Amino acid sequence: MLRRLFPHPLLSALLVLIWMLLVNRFAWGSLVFAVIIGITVPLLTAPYWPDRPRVSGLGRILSYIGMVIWDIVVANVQVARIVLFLPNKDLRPAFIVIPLRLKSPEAITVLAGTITLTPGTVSCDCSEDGHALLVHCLHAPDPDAVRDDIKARYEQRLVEIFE
Amino acid sequence: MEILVASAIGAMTAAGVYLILRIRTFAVVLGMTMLSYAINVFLFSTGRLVIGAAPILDNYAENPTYTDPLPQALVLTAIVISFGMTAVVVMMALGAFIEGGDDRIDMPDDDRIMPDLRTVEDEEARDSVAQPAKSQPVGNEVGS
Amino acid sequence: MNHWIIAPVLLPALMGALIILWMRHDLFLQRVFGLIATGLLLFVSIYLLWLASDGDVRVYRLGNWRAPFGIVLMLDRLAAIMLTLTSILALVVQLYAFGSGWDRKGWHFHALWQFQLMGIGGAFLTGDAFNLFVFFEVLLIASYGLMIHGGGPMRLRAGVQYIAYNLAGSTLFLGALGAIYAATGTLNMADLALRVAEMSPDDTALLRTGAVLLMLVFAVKAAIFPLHFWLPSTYANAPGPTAALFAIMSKVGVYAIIRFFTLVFPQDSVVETIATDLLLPAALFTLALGQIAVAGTRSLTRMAAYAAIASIGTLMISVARFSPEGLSAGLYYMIHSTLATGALFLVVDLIAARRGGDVWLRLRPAIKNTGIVSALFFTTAIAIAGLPPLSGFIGKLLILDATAEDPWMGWIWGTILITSLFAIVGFGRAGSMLFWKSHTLDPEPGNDTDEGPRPAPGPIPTKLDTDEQIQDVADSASPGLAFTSVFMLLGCLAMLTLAAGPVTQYLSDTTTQMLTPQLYIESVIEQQEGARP
Amino acid sequence: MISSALIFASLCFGVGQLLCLYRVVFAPGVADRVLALDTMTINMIALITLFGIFYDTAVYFEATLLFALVGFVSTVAYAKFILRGDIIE
Amino acid sequence: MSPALIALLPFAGALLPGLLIRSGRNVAAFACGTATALALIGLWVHIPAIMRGEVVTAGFDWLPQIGLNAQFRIDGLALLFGTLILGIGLLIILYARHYLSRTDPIGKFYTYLMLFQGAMTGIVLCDNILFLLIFWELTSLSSFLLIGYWRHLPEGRQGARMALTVTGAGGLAMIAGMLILGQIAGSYEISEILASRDVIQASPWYTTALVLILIGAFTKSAQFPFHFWLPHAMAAPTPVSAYLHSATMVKAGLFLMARLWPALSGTPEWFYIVSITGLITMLLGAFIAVFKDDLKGLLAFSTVSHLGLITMLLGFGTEAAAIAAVFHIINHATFKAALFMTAGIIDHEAGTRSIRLLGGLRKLMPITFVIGTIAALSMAGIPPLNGFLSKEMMLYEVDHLDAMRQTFMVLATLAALFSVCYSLRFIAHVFLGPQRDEYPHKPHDPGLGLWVAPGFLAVLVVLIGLFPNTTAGWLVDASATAVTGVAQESHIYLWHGVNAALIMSIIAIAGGAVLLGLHRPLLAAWDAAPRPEAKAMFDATILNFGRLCGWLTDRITNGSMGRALAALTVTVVFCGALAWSTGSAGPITRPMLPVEPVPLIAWFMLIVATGCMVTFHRRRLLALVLVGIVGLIVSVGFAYMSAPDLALTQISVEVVTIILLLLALNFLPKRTLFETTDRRRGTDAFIAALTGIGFGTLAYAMMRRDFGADPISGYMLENSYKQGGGTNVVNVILVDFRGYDTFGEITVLGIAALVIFALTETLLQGKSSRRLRNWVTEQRRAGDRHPLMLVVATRLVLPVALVVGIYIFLRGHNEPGGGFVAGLVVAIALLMQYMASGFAWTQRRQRLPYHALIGAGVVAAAVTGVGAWFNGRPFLTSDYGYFKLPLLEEFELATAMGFDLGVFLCVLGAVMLALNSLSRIARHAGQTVNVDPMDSDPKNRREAEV
Amino acid sequence: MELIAEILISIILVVAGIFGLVGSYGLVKLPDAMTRLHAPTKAATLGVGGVLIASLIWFLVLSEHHASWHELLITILIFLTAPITGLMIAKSNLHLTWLPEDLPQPPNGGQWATFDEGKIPPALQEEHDPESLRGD
Repeated sequence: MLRRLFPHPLLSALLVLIWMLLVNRFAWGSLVFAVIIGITVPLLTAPYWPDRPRVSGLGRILSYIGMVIWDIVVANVQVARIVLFLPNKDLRPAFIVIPLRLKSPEAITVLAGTITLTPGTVSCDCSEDGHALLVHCLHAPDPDAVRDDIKARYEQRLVEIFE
Repeated sequence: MEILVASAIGAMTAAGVYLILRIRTFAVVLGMTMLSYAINVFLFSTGRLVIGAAPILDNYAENPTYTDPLPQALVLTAIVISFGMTAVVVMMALGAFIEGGDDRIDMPDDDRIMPDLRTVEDEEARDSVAQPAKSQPVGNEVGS
Repeated sequence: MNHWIIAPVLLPALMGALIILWMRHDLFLQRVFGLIATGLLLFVSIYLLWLASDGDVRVYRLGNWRAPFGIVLMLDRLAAIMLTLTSILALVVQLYAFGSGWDRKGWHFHALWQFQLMGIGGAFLTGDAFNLFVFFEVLLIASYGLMIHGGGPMRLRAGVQYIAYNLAGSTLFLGALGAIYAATGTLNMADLALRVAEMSPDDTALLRTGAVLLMLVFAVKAAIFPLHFWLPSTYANAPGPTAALFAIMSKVGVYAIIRFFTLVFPQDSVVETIATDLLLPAALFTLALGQIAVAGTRSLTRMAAYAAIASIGTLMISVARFSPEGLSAGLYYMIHSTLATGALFLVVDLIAARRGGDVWLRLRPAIKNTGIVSALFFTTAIAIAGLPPLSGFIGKLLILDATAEDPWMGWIWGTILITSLFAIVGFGRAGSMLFWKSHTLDPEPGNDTDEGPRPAPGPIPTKLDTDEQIQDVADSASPGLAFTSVFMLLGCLAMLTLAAGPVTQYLSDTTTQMLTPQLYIESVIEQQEGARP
Repeated sequence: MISSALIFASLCFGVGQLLCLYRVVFAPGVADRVLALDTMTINMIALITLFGIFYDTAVYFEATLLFALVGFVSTVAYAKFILRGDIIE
Repeated sequence: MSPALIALLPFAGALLPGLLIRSGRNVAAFACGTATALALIGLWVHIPAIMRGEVVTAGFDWLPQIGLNAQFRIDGLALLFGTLILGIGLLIILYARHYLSRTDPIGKFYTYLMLFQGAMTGIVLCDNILFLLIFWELTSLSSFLLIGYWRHLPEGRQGARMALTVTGAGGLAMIAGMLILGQIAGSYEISEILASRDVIQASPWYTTALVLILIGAFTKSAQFPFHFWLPHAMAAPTPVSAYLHSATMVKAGLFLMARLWPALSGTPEWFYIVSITGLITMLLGAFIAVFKDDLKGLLAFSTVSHLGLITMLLGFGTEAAAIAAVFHIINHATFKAALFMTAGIIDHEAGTRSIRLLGGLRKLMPITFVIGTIAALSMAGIPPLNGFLSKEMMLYEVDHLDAMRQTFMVLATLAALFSVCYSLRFIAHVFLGPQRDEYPHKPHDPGLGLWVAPGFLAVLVVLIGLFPNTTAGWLVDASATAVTGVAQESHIYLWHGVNAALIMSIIAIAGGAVLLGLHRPLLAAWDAAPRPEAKAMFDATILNFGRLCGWLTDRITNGSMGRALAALTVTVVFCGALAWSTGSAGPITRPMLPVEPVPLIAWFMLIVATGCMVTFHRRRLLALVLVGIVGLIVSVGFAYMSAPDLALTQISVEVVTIILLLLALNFLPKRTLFETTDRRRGTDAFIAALTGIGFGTLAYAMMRRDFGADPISGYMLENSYKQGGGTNVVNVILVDFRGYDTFGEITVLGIAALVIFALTETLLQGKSSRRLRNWVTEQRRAGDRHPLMLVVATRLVLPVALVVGIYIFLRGHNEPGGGFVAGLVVAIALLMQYMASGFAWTQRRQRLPYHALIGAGVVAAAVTGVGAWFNGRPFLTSDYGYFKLPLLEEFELATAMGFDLGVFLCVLGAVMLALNSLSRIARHAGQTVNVDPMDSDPKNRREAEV
Repeated sequence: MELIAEILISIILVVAGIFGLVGSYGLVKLPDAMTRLHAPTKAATLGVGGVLIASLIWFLVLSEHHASWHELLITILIFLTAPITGLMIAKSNLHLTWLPEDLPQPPNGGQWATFDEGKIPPALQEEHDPESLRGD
């Protein structure tokens, strides 16, 4: 019953948050309405999200988000330096392949998204069976290091969160 | 600022007019889109240009000024209508292309000039000759 | 406030919406309810005609807002006449659509039909310039759908042209409205009239430009030379009933010209006689062009289309001076030409359907029902060419009489009379080819049904839910109903002829009303009891 | 101080827009153009937000929200068109 | 009987054959005959009154505004013509019953004939020239039908069209003439026109009116140079020829000249135009008749000649000449109708009308011979028959002319000579001479039904000849009185004594006989001589006219859209410039806003993007991207210039448009070829530049000036919150002040979707469906259709966007947004889902009935509006209030929200239905349908299908 | 407090502006399509993010209006969508200009999804059923 009412509890929470942000001012009435929306909208869209990813550990999620934000800021500076000061001829772009331990599409997407958001790397494609990611690096003198870094820094954490 | 808006209107109009004078439907559709941009901006500018005075009544500000809201409402209506029209013309252009085999916009001569046939039999004969040509894939334009 | 005034808009709108909401799969229900709606529309229009006959201008304030601020509807004699004309034509042509089976050849015919009526009704009733634009668009977009009903390469191509041209026209409409709003700061027609009259003579350029652009927009809808290019292919390729209904559509343009240049921009305003100066020569060209083409074209449907152009030309010649006699003659001719053009398109469709869709004036075996069809063709041709005894002749007499004092009288009379001969030649040739010469060939079996090959006979499905069935039902036309509807139109023409006296009297009263803008200003702006402050 | 920063930032984004335009007009492939268009949309969001701060008004919030949403959808549509031709299949 | 009824009877009779033809041919004929006879009796009832010099009038006002009244009058002239029309009509009905074969549809014939009869009766009885015009044109139309009655004969068709064209043209000229005449006289009533002779003849418009009216009369009466149609009209069945082309229709022109004689005649213009035309016609007709081998051709040209004679007499303008004219009308009708019927009998029985094949019928067809001979002798003017009498009178009048006497005498005698010659030839070469062996049929006298009518006429010929004053004198007097307007009493005698007229007559008879003797060599000379063939010339003229018209039309309207739009653009620019330049632009009243750098950049981008768009429009995808840029800048521009609502709408519409165009572009060619010439591009660029400059200037001029009067929007700003209950004024305008506009607007959108759907349905059937199925994409396609990450992201974006949509919808009344934008946002979100997981998969999971959404939207908006009725308010009157529910905060409920809901539903339904339809086309052309939301699921777990 | 906010906002704005510019500059400067992809999807993202944060602080602290968290929402949205646009454009690039041979292969065999041309598994195929998808 509860499962049917809340097909995606996290999504519901997110929507409540979004509604409160949209309304832009706290009132109990708004919260009630937000909860109504948080229940109905996921119900309406549930057919499009048939399976329910298993997610555990709110703390881990938050720490992951914080880490990614920090990485973004740091890497932005790096990329800015590359763009501004590195001559094109010294640029060493490379494709790297990241074999995946992750199975759930949601997890893979989060990983790919993280890779893209952190500067210097863009996830370009997924293998047809979904067991590997193709990532392009803007400047990667040592591609293997980048791969290991991603696997250790992000995939590991995601595995913990999602499985 | 006015000169910028006016010249932009002029430029979009000119581009639109040039494009609607082309002979392929796609260019004409693009031209129509440009023209409707131009006209929307024009209609909008009939309220004269005011910056930073959106017509949302503001309870906080003292002595607020607002721009003329009416042209905005008119433009909104116009945008919606021209969207509907564009949708139909795009669809119809596509339909004409699929049915007719090319996306010219001019009417073919057959529309005005009587085919040189006397009887029904001739016409049927013509149809059967033309049959193979008609079953060609649509992607290949006729006559281009 | 009399709520019936808005019925001509609401009734078809609701019925159109209900048809797509509940009856979109059931053709029978669509027909029944479509017919009921159009019939009711006719009743309402006649009631409004009666209501308007006392000479008052009735105003309907939408949203109960004060006049220049909200949108108003204005019911005067002119609007009532146009509404009645529309509903008569629509009802009859709708019957034809049933009878000829056209409404089964594609989807949503009836819904579009109702929306089309909604657009036309709205355009006739509105007292607001921008609202006129909106309803122009409603009627145009519905007409696009009706125009391409049934499909086919040529029709679609013509449809693309039609839309493209009218899109350009709509763009222009917005431009004109923008210029007018920028000059006057209002959109309500009566208020516009008031403000135009008070306009400073030092700052007229913008307003004049707006007025002329507006006239051009309406000239596009009315297909006046050199803005007529869209019409021939469109009307010639449109399905018969659609083309017949379009007879009123081009009149919407004429109506709008009359409305604006009598109420808002009369000849003594700052806009002066610029409309006349441009319109009259254009109208003469239009007439000449139409009739020359009637004599020259070899396609039956194009002939009808050009006849429609010619009738617009005649009409505009009469209207262009905005004189009382000219306007009232023009209105008479407008009623006549609407019905006659409608009938002509229906007859042409009857003939084309019986010739296997062949519209060319070339030798074909004799058609089915040749006697009755030829009689209908002959009568319609008489009507459209303006020969006695039908109303076209009276209309022309009225126009000639009205322009007798005109400085351009020689040109006007010469063009009207000489080009009438062109029409006689053209229609004579067509009739002779279609009905006389055709008898030199043996009738051919299997050529007597509707367009396209005849499918196997079977029960007539009224449900339209799979792709295949639309094809099947296209066969089961009932020609009796089709003939009846053409007869009804011709009957209307006959009645118009017989009742020429009273009709002309009503029309000249109408003209008097139209040429008294104070009446409108007073009704719309000054008498505002009950409206929001 | 803030207003100088605002002007600086808007100039930055404005110049950025010009660079994007350059990329749209002179690009080797259509994917580059789509990328530039997407960047333009993002920059526009920044510009509108800056404008909102400048005039101290919140009325542009919905517009920026929609720009973000719509920019995404249109970019995906272009990309799908390039990839498959048919964007809804 | 009322004159109106008399005119109406034949029309009523026209209905009968159609109703009665199933009962048999005799019944139909009898019915028509009865109607005619009744009308004739009704006419004759008035004889005593007319003889007393009264004029019987009746009628009613039809169109008093311009003086078109259904007035009838019976005077002597009307009586004469009415008698001719109805009397001979009666005979013709009888004759035709026996003449037409079983295969001819006789009902149709009688209908036409009665129509014609009614029209003719109308002409002669009516008392209003406008009313007369109606009947006048009706005779042209009904004669068109009669001449073309045998539709299998090409001559019939061509003759009918020729007759219609010529008489129709004349009729049109006459309309103008009559209107001018009426304008001069101040009335269209004949009686008043006849009374205002002096005014008319003094008017500067007199000559114009005269010429125009005469053109009408001459064409109808086959006067030179319009005479050529009459012989070709002889392709009609003989009863028609006998009726129309001898007795009635061709006399309509004469009637008209006689009718208007008091008002128009007596001037030099009248004399020269009418009498000389008559003279030429008389001479020419007679001359050609001599050489005609076709019996009916001979008679036709003789008719032309006699009509010329009468015209000439009327042209003389003297009262005596008028009497002679009237008398000859009677005589000609009797003998010519008899002759036509005779010719018809010969044709019917012998199977040919060619004189060369005939001869020697005297023995075989004695009755016919007698009738024919009497009539022909009368035509030749041999005493004591009636033809002689009127011809003598004519020659006498010629002798007494004031001007051009000699010319007229010589030529009239010559014409009489030819007339004698062809009349004698009719007798000699048909009936006399040796009997032949090879007639096409076996000639013998016909039954009573055929010969009784001509026989009756032949008796009349003799009787009038012998006792002119008793038999016809009274009628001549009465009608001459009517024509001249002065009481006339004529005395017609066979013997006037020896005078110039008699001598001329003798010369003519003798000369005619001699000429007949010389006929064979003359005929050879005629055949050898080159001569203009009127029919060929006419046909060539008409053909070339048609071609010219066709060519001209084709030149002007050649189906080119470019031309059409160029014409539109140029007209707009020209007229706009004209209007602007003839007005005066006031001084600039608004200061220019400062140009900030960022807007300048945006402007620059817009200009560049627009320019590139024109340059690169052939690369269609690129052009789309550029359109996207223009749209982006336009919407940001709106935002910058205080229009957040516009920015919202513009950008969301923009993306839907782009998606739409992309869907279409999938099928269209991806590039446009160079197809136009440099010159065309140059011209187009010039037009475009002109338009752009013009429009831009207009915009600039407009923006630098203030409103001429306070704009009405001030009221809206003031009352938006107070009375509309919303702080977003634009939204309040949309849903309240101008909610009716919005109602129309959402209908437009809904209709657009319906049209698109209907078109799709059509395209998915028949030929185009097959084409689609065979469609091969030009494009190289990537492998994955539904990338995993896109699908997952969409799962999150969709609910978020829905929430945003709800927010925008609810806040619209007070903040930017509203039902429209909300609808678009939700539609875009759904579209995203379609793009991510594909059409089929998505469609299966959410079967939103888009049609119903549209319908429901329109209904919801309308019902919200109608709700105000129950409050006693007009449509769309809004109401609002603040409500407090437990737990929820206070919220506002405005009826405008119901309206906005309608907008929302309609927009959502419309956009989805439109895009859906478009993508169905693609699906139709495609191969597969996906079952899974994404191409490959890394968990390799495939859910069971619904 | 207000001064601190003002300084903070100014700094953030300047930084964001620089990043925004660098992102767009990268779009022009970088040599090929794949590398160009990096610049805007990141720098512009942070640029806009910065502006949004600045705006957030402005409305929270300095504005005459009440506090507004709207910008946070937009930031979320942009961060949610940016990777997907990047991915889709990258795929387009691969599709248009790269051959599978030039790329490293996936470890478990098979092919990258973009190049998996025409290999739609038979199990996914299905017959047309036109009437079920009409959309009415």
